[in-house]
Amino acid sequence: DKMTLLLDWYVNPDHGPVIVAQELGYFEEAGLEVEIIAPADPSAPPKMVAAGKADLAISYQPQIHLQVAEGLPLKRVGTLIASPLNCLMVKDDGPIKTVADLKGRKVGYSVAGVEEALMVAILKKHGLTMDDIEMINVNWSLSPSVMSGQVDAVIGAYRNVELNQMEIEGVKGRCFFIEEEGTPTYDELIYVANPELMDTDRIARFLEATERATQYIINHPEESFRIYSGTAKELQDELNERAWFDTLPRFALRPAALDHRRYQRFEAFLKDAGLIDTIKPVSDIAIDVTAQ
Amino acid sequence: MAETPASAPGSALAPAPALRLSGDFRHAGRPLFSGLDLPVEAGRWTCLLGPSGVGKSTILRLFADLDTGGTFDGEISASDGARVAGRVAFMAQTDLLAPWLDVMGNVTLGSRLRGERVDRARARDLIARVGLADHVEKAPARLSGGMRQRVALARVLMEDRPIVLLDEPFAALDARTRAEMQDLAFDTLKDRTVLLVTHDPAEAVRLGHRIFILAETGLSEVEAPALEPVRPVEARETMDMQVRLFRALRGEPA
Amino acid sequence: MAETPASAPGSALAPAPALRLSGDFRHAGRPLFSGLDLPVEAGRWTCLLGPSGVGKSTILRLFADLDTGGTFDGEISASDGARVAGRVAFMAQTDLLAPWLDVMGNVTLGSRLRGERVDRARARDLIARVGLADHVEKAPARLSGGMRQRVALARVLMEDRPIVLLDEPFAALDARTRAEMQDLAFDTLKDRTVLLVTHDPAEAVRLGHRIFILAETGLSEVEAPALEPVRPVEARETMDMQVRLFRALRGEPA
Amino acid sequence: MSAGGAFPVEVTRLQRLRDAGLAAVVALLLWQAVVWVTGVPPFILPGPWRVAESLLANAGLIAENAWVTIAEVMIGLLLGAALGAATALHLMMSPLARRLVLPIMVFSQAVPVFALAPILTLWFGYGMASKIAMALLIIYFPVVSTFYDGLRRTDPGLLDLARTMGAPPSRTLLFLRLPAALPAFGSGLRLAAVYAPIGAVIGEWVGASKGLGYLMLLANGRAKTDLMFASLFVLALFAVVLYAAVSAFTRRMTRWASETTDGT
Amino acid sequence: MSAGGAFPVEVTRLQRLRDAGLAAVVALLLWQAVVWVTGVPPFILPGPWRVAESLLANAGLIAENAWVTIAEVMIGLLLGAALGAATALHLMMSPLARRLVLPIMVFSQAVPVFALAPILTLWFGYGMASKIAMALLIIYFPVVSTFYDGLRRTDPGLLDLARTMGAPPSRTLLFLRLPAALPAFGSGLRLAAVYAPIGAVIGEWVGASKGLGYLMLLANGRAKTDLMFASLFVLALFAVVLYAAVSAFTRRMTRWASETTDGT
Ligand SMILES: Nc1ncnc2c1ncn2[C@@H]1O[C@H](COP(=O)(O)OP(=O)(O)OP(=O)(O)O)[C@@H](O)[C@H]1O
Ligand SMILES: Nc1ncnc2c1ncn2[C@@H]1O[C@H](COP(=O)(O)OP(=O)(O)OP(=O)(O)O)[C@@H](O)[C@H]1O
Ligand SMILES: [Mg+2]
Ligand SMILES: [Mg+2]
Repeated sequence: DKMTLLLDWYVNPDHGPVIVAQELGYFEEAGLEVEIIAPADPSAPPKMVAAGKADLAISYQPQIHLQVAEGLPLKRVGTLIASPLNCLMVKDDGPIKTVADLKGRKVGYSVAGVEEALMVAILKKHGLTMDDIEMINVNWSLSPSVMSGQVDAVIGAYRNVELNQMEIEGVKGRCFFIEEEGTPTYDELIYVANPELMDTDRIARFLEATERATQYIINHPEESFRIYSGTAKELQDELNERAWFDTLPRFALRPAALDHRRYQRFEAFLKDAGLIDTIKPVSDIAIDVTAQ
Repeated sequence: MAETPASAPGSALAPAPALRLSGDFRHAGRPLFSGLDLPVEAGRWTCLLGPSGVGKSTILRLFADLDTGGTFDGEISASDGARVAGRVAFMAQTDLLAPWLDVMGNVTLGSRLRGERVDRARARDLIARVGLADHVEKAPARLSGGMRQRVALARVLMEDRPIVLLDEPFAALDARTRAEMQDLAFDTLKDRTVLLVTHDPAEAVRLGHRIFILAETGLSEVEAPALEPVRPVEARETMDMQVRLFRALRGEPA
Repeated sequence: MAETPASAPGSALAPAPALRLSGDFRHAGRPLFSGLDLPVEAGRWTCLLGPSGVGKSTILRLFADLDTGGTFDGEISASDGARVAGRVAFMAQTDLLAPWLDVMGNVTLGSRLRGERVDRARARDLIARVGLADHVEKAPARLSGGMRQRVALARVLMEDRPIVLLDEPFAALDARTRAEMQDLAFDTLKDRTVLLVTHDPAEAVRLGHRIFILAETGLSEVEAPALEPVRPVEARETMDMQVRLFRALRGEPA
Repeated sequence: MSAGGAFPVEVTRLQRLRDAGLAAVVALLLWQAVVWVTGVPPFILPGPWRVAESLLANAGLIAENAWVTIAEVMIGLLLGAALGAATALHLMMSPLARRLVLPIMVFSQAVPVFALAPILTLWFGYGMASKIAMALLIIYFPVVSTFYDGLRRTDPGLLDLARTMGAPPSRTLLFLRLPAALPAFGSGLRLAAVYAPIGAVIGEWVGASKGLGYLMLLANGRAKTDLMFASLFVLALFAVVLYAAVSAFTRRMTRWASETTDGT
Repeated sequence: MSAGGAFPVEVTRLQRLRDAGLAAVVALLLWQAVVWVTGVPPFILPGPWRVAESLLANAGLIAENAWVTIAEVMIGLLLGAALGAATALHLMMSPLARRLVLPIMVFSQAVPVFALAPILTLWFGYGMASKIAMALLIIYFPVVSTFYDGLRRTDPGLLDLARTMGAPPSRTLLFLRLPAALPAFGSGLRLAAVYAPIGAVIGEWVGASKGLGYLMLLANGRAKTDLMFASLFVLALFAVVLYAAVSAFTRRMTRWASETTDGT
């Protein structure tokens, strides 16, 4: 059976299980022929899936809440990375030692979705409000804007990628892990599908294949990196290698499993932040395809 | 070079009508002429002289139904009742050659603009007769002023129209070439209704069946000699006429 | 209107030199003229006539050091040894008015191009003398052909240069206006070295201290009458001269 | 070209307004038709009706952000036009500039402004300056290119005249080439009017906390496609108005250059 | 304008090549100077030397991706020029089109292509078609706008002539307005040559797995600023070559329209 998967972005270590499943033939063994497409704009893939242009897309848990609230025919059907990767990143040798030091400083962010809400929660824990800082959308240049000192911190950087990137560039960075600083925890990367068009059986087989791949990766980290980086010459570099090993512990071991509490909690969090108007039942947002 | 006649068979052409323009003309409220009544005889040459800026070109443009930048209040009619515009060939005071076309291209522009078959043989013959046989493929920028004017002349002669409006068509030519071109035009435009604006009294005397002078004070006719045009310059009557015309142009009584 | 004289005080001007052009000229290898030797007398009017396309405008452009599209092999010299180009005023065969400037703007273009003070009073006087006092603020597009030529004439007369090159400056004017403009130019350009290209033998006879005919076969001079220009048209000598000139232009022996 | 005067102009203006209104209606119908015919889902392209609702609901928010963008665009347009014109004039003046600057300019133009975003923000910060710089950058080349083309196409006869008149190149440029090239400059300005808003929005995408571009990103991030298209609509509307204004201005500037159309 | 002939042309061509080389050297020096003077860190703007190293090290990778982009650009440029020219001609022909299409076109142009990206990919998919569409879209308006401006500026005298000759508007358009507007069309085409590569790259940013735009984003995401600038360099180089080719072509097309420069 043919399936189309839209990544959230260009191939990077976050996509390890998908790439490895493809390379090791796990999809084939599950009777699937998966076409993988990489876009540059992370907001496009869910829309394309909602529009029926692809079967699955990789997206983010915070986004699915907003998208469902706006009426997009989408549901989370699986999990790729089961913890936040997002972090509040500062220069290691900079003046920001704790979040409280941000008072009166600039914070950059990239996707203008939920970052502000996350910041509100983080600041609140440290006795600050949004009025104490200046938020700037720096879109395409998260780490450069910190490295060059144009902003004092950025939210939306990935702890597994941007930290390594900064170190390779010679400017060491440091992360405040947001789930430790006051935000609810959530799944960073999820698979979404259009509930009206999806074939749960195929998706279940797809998730099973990625589950096998994840196990392989955990068991054979070095070998799996060779498989992953062997797919394209541009993946064979220091950043990919370092990010790969930082990403390993983050992969969801049970991609199909659904934690209702996480989705309830985050839905409530967004409602409190004023980003959504009504609280929807989890079943409107996420499903366990194996349960059907 | 094919030796086809420069003038197409006259039978193919509808008989040329007489024309008349009567009325007032004003530029932004300021009258240029008023109560004008200019007759143009069928199948003959009518010459129009007059001081610079008096409105001669404006009259030609009115006949051709072109924009004049002013308002005309009056009537333009043909003796056969049909519209005048649409069957005129017009040669303006400037040569108006298309800079991207060579001599041949400019001379045959009319046929191409109408989507007709291009009669290259006839064009080549006309180009030869205006003395530009060696320049058929030259662009206008590489021609002298008089040569450009002759291209424009060949172009208007290519047009097979019953009514022909010529605005100082020989002004840029030396005396000898001018006489040759006058002969050529008179020959080619046989039986056409021709209205010729000119500054050269000798030209009017040589070519005009009828000769009018437009002045600020109005239109007046100077009687042409009994001789048929093209008139020899040396003839007594022509000489006499020229003196009379000069006087009239100076505003002295004829 | 201020009543300043149209010609600036002659004392301010360096004495006009005599000029000479001698040599060969070719277009892409094809000779236009060769072995030419044209003298232009100091402070007087030299007229150049000849058939269309023979190279008259080319000669003017050579004197003015303008691009001719061909190669000149010879010498252009002034009697005082200084360069000719740089002290000529040039009126081309087409009027070359800037469409975005009105009459006043076009006439005073030279001063502005040189960054000199604009003598508006003198310009206004010249404009009045070419008969365009009522049109000072009109754009060229709203002028008749002859009016445009008179603007170009006023413009060249505004230039205070010892050498003046005129390429058929009166061709678009009626007989009467033409005579007036000839008088004006002759008056204004007193003591200047003037080279006038013309197609009108009467004009040459009226204005030329010396008269040359350029033909495909070479340059020849037609002796001018003893009378000083501007010569009356009716004088015996003028009439005689005109006949001789006509003959010469037709290629008959003078 | 008719006789002119006060009355006909009035009619023309009215007519133009009517045409603009008609065009707007046709555009909306077309938009609605595309939505219906292609069945594109509203979260990818909402219909005009939904966008209008969102426009009304968020009028205050949009207006507030629109002002910022409009200010950026106007300043960028003025600076870009001035700088572009100056460059074109300089290219005409100096053979060296012509031989060196022109290829470098093409080279630099061919770099997508996005790629330069981090550099621009590094130099200009995240304030208004970087957006103005972006708007300026995006219109600079069209202005230079069209104006320079116009400057080179002056009637050679007029240039000959200037030569005989003893004009230095700088004054020939100022008094002949420049006015003769104004219609071409007008072409460039009209292009600039259309592109300057895009430049400002891209500038905002690179980093901003205000403006229509920022609002678009925000709406996109919050999956509010209606709001995004409402912002887009306001942006495009502003561009149309700017284009009309620049057109009127350039037409006034070059009234002597006849413009004609057929089949009226 | 000199006498012309085979020899002088040869010299000019040689001279042009030399100038281009000189310009390249100056550009590189300028670049290095900016890096030194502003002290911009290499992760924001690497110097030419580092970029050259990366260019050599990744020559195969870059070449492979460059071909894809070049193909997209060429097709987009051809289609865009053809479509733009056809539109401009149509605008001249039909008063209705003039009154309705022109404002709509301005309106649609003022929408940043990015915003339309999801729509384009929905309709054209993630293949080459959407990139070509993007390149086409970005050059369409400059071509239409400049060409249309040129078409409207035909010598009114020639139009009068055509009228008396009994030419229908369509033939006047074809035989007078069109050739007279070729220099303006050339201006538009040269702009298009500079912008088509940007269009293709933007198309690739929206979604692609090949091409210089893809490579750039990839390099950017991987903190390989050197590789990103190497890709950018190749893209800009291609644009310069394309511009030179289009310039030569348009100059040949409009040889009759005199171009002059001062101070040579
Ligand atoms: N740019 C050019 N390239 C090639 N040939 C040219 C160029 N300009 C003029 N010619 C040729 O040079 C010759 C002389 O031209 P010129 O303008 O000097 O003639 P002229 O004597 O002034 O004629 P007229 O009385 O018609 O104005 C003509 O045969 C013309 O074809
Ligand atoms: N578009 C226009 N707008 C306003 N006035 C104009 C326009 N065109 C011509 N005129 C005026 O109309 C008058 C007559 O012009 P016209 O061209 O008919 O003169 P003409 O008799 O042909 O003169 P010439 O012998 O000098 O060619 C002139 O005074 C001129 O200023
Ligand atoms: Mg006239
Ligand atoms: Mg001449």
